[in-house]
Amino acid sequence: MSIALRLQVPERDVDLALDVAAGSTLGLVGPNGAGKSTVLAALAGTLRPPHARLEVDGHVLVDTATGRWTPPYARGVGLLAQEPLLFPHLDVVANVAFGPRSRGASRAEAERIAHDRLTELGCTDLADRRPGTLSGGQAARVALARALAPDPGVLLLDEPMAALDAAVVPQLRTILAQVLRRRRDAGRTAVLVTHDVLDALLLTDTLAVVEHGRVVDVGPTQRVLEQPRSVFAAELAGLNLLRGTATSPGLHTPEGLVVHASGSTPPAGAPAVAVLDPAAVAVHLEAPAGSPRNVWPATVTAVEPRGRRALVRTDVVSADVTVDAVADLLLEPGRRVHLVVKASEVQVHGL
Amino acid sequence: MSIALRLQVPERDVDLALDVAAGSTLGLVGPNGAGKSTVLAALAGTLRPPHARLEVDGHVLVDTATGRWTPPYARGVGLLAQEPLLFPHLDVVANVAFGPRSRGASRAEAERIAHDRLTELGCTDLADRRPGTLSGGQAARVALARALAPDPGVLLLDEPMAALDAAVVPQLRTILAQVLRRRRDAGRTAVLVTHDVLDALLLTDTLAVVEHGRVVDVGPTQRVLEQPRSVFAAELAGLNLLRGTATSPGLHTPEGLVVHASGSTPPAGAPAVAVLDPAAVAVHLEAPAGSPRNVWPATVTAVEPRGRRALVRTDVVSADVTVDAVADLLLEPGRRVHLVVKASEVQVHGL
Amino acid sequence: MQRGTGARRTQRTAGDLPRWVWLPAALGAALVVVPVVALLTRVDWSDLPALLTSESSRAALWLSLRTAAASTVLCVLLGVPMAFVLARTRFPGQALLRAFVLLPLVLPPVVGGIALLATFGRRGLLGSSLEVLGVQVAFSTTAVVLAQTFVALPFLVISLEGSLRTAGHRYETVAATLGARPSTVLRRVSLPLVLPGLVSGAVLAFARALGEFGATITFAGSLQGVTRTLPLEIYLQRETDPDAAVALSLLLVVVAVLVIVLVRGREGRS
Amino acid sequence: MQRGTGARRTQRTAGDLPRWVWLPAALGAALVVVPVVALLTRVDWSDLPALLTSESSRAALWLSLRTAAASTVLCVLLGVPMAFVLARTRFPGQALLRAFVLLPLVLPPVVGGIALLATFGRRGLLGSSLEVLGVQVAFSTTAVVLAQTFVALPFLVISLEGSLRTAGHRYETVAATLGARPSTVLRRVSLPLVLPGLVSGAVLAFARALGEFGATITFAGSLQGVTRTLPLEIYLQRETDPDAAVALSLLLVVVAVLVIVLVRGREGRS
Amino acid sequence: NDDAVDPRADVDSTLVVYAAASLKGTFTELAKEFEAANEGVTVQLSFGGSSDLVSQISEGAPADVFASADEKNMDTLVGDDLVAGDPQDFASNTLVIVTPPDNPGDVTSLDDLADPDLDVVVCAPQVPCGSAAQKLATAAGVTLAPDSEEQSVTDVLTKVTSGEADAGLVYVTDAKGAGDDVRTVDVPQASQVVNTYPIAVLSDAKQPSLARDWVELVTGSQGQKVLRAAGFARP
Ligand SMILES: Nc1ncnc2c1ncn2[C@@H]1O[C@H](COP(=O)(O)OP(=O)(O)OP(=O)(O)O)[C@@H](O)[C@H]1O
Ligand SMILES: Nc1ncnc2c1ncn2[C@@H]1O[C@H](COP(=O)(O)OP(=O)(O)OP(=O)(O)O)[C@@H](O)[C@H]1O
Ligand code: MOO
Ligand SMILES: [Mg+2]
Ligand SMILES: [Mg+2]
Repeated sequence: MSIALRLQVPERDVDLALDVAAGSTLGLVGPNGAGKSTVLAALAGTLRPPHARLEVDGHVLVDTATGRWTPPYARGVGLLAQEPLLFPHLDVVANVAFGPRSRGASRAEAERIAHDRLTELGCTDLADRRPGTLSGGQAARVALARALAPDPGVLLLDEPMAALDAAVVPQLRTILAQVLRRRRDAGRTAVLVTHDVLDALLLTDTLAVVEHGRVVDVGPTQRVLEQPRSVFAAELAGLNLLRGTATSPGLHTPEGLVVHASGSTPPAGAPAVAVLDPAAVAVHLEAPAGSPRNVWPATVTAVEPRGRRALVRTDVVSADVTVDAVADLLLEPGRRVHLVVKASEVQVHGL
Repeated sequence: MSIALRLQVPERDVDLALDVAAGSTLGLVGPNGAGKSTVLAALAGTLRPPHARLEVDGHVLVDTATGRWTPPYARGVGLLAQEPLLFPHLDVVANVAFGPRSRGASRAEAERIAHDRLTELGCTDLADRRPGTLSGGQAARVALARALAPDPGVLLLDEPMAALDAAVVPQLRTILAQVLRRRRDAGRTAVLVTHDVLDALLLTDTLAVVEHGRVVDVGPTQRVLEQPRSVFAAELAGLNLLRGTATSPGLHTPEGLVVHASGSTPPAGAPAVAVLDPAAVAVHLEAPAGSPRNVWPATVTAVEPRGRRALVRTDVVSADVTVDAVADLLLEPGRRVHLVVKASEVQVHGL
Repeated sequence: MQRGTGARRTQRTAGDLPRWVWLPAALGAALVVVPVVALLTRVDWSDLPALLTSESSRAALWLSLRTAAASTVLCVLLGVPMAFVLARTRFPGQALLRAFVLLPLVLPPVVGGIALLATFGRRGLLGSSLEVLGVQVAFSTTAVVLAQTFVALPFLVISLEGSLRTAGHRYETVAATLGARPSTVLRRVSLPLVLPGLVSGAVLAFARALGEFGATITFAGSLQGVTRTLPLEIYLQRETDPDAAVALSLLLVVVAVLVIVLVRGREGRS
Repeated sequence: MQRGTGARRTQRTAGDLPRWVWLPAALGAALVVVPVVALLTRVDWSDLPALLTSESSRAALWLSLRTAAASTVLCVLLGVPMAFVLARTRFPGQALLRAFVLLPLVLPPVVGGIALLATFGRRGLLGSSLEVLGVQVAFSTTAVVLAQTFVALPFLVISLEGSLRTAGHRYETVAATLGARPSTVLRRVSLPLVLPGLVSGAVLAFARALGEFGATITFAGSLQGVTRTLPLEIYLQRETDPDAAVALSLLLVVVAVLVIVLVRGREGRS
Repeated sequence: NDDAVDPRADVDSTLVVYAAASLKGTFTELAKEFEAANEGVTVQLSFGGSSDLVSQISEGAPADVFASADEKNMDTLVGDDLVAGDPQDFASNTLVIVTPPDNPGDVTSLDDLADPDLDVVVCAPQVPCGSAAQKLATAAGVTLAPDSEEQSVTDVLTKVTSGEADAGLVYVTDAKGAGDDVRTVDVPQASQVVNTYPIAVLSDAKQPSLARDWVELVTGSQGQKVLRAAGFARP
């Protein structure tokens, strides 16, 4: 099912358009409060926006200009909201069976589907429990099972794995990937809100970056993450991004930083971004004399261990260094350093 | 404030003891439903367990044997629960000021503290909003600010950053580290439940791994993560762990896998675990003829890109390989491979 | 999973109540309980058995139970939809409608009876049409049920509307996104969720119907076995033997307490 | 932030109501509204002004408003703690206490009046001690307030207890973990959260107090300006001039509707 | 609170009269005359069902005078020693048949009230007007077939004026009070069944002399004139 959405919610400062091709999965990423959940609510019909037009599979479901409005239950759109909201008066199986039942399945059929979903998500032992007695992560898993059970034409998932423990996330991600693949083959569509780059990479075809209620970048997931145009997407992909104005050798930031780059650059004066991998950033205590063109003084803000390496965050860009280097250079928040990057490691592209 | 807790909740299959030294931060990690939130609830007094004894700073707050019970508000223990539960009838500032007000601060003083906390967590612009109008992540941040505001002697945080977007997490983690350091200097104690290894590494001194309501490992965070004794801790640390019985060269798993290791090993026949870094695991399509002692046939279950490298999960252990290798070997779920590990890269220790 | 070893159960602790709350609560309870106890001291216990087993008492009790049950059912059938409409929709004049629904509460019951006469009576607004159809409401048990429903309906509506508002409609929204049609949502989500409120409302309505006097005597009259319910019987007894009336009231009290304890007890356990 | 451009507001959509719900809801509304309209057709409008401005009517209205307001305040002061105790604590015999609290609902009001006399009357349980102290409660305005409080208290308690149960105590628990003492939790969390339920309960109690007749006439008597409230005045008028009684009832209805619309209107807006 | 009239505010000049509800019109009128005749005196009237008033007086209601609608209730007070001196009968009442103005049941005599096809309402035998109705029926040799046995005369009257009932038995005074809303059919045997109204000063009266004055007014010519105008007969 293809989706075409045009949405304006002035009170939430949301104003955007989104298109999803039939049989694909769109990822939505963006900072807290950007408007991701608002988009899902508008698609599901749990929010009635002042200005909107929604087409699913060519059928106009919502058009505020003509007053057309399709209520949620008639849309064939399923939503897993950010809060689990399991029906407190029903046990876990009945919660999961609720969707299939509502869409006309027999009781036995619905319970069979429910048990299948619960088994898939590793919750079989919770089947007879009441939601009030579940842990946070257990409730999140059951809510996911409930959202998957009716297998709607359009499936909306709002951070389905935020409450899950590290050990099950990879496994659930694999299962979700299978589910989405199965759905894709049937021409069904999904929209997934996530704060995790792996979810984006493994589960979505297209990725839209939402900031302040606007889509600031959208495209194939790989492209959006590898050539980020927003700080947010760069951070998500683990890349550094600097915004500024293109110059002949690279880019000028508003803070006065001069970034030297190689390769093609946009015309001078155009707004542009410079992208560089933290692994390409070296940390020195003194400014080195050698060839690298980019030497930026910086202050360490945080050091994050990553196995045998560590990510050193500074007020300019982050550097990926060995843990030995962290110890040798006594890197810790507040320490003044010089960041050194070869121009060949910096790519500048226009916006 | 030191904490000594002995807790039994048979209906939740929880039976454990925990000690936290004054001025330290204890991390609690473990699978969903392990009992982490239950421990926090027992500490905060929002749960009245059938069998428990709790001492804080040498004072017995709870002892079911003598019937002693201290109500939550008299404990000097603050809790950030898994759900934000902001008071819906108060605006954001009033929510955050609630704790200081309740502990006797003047209205002006409480509001000052509230504004400070909100500024720290980047929520100043939300000050006058009602909780009902916040996004999921905004609510989570405000709830964190509210939990920090009264600065209680013992602070309990249940997954404070699960709903936050990737871009703010590092920044908030830095702030939380500062807060915890400040508290540590004042002899105040904290317990933090998390599903994130970086939180554990950067915010906690001691780490306890909880599984099925039991503490399966506890010790200095670094030790627990680097020499994991549980699959969960290994997974969290990004390491592979195999359980089995010690043999003279290494370890036998119940599935019949023979693991060769170097260095000291526990006495043969003792239960033991083998730990190995995914980076030390090579992936081959054919069993190689060379020196490595460990060659295990395996099936790929998932491939997770990690920048320029990828984690290849299999039914045996995970391997960290380059993205080029993934492409060359056509690694994808279902593919049969051989995993090769040098004995010198495997450490075996007893349980 | 290991089961609890001792008798003690794990409890979630609520914010404890401040101690001083018990003082006004006890005063309030006393205000209600002491008069009932004082009433007990006035009962002539020796007459009681004869009085309670007299034919007129038994007829009145049986009629009261039947009519109060019937009007509770009517209240549920009409009141539940009303509460949903008031709590879940918005339309112009809704505030006025809500005020109107509360009117039977404030109208002296006798005036309520006059209003019912003006509606269903022979010369009433609808009564004349009903008479053409051969239906006569006045002086019939139907009239008793109508009178009781009229005075009891607001109790159910108000109490349920409050529950619906407090419960909010988040679960209803979730159900809709799972594809449930409005009727399904009502039956499988909304109603089960507000069941406690519905039960309270029904108990209130039943209690009010059981105690109804003024509207019944005005609209339905008072004929043994047909329209003379227990409260009417009590009033009549009072004219000749006030002590007997008090004793008879006790019967009403016992019936009410039984019904309430049974209903609430079952609810508490689930 | 950009403000809404059009008149349309963003709404969260509730699960829509099934259409058929409107039918029984309309029937229920009709059952309440039609009799009131029918009553209007019986009013002799020409007599109305004289009747409503007569000294006895004005005295009765003023007394009714004062006493109903006073007993609403009493109901809130006593009933709120009772609702909290019933909803938030457990103790043996609680179910029985709840049933007792409901009793005034089911007791015919006159019997309630007798019970109050048996308590506060000269020969009553407390009345004799009070008389020694020189306090005479019965047959005074205080008695009116007591009678109204007695019959209205259950409304507030039941309605608030329902709200408290539906609201749950999760926020109270949160407040306790933030260091709030029970009194603080009550004042700053529990009460504000159930305010809608409290307001409904108070409106119900006020309405019931305003319409109270049986217990008042029995316990307080019917003395103009002292104990003769509007329903008693209506009852008396009915003896001599039934049409005037109906007209006077309209006054009561108007007052009640005004109060309800004002209170509920303000609440709806917040 | 100050503008409310408190009966005890000026004890010297307030007379509290407890009277049966059916005396409301006449006693209100007499109270005005009494106040006019006695400078500075206020008459507080409390009306209710006679049995209600009796139980209130037993419980210490601050009444000076009690006027009952029947002898039975007055006897109760006398039995409880709450009456000073002897009660005096001051009025009586008899029954009449009332029908709606158009008399749809064509009721012309007490015999018609035995017709089961007519909707007939009377007072219940337990209340004074009911026992009177029963005596009347016996005296006339008629077996009544009522559709409802009402609690009070007012309830009977309401059923008739609203057209609900084809006929009812009420007191003459009530029929007179209802005016054009009812048509009256006299019953010849009515004079054999008379309901008597006694009045008495109470032993706890705070104003015994004013109370005696009131009794005098009611039993005197002025009072009798007013009562007669309302339809009451001599005792
Ligand atoms: N009910 C509401 N009324 C008014 N404003 C709202 C409401 N809900 C959300 N907002 C605001 O609208 C904006 C978008 O919110 P939304 O919930 O869509 O964010 P989000 O992208 O889902 O964030 P998160 O990652 O924190 O869940 C935020 O600024 C939020 O404060
Ligand atoms: N109210 C309850 N009644 C009965 N059992 C419960 C209740 N709450 C939780 N449990 C059970 O107790 C166990 C421990 O739950 P707890 O909430 O402590 O887990 P957790 O470690 O916090 O998990 P998560 O990471 O999912 O939040 C789980 O099996 C859960 O199902
Ligand atoms: O208030 Mo009533 O008229 O005694 O039921
Ligand atoms: Mg969101
Ligand atoms: Mg938890």
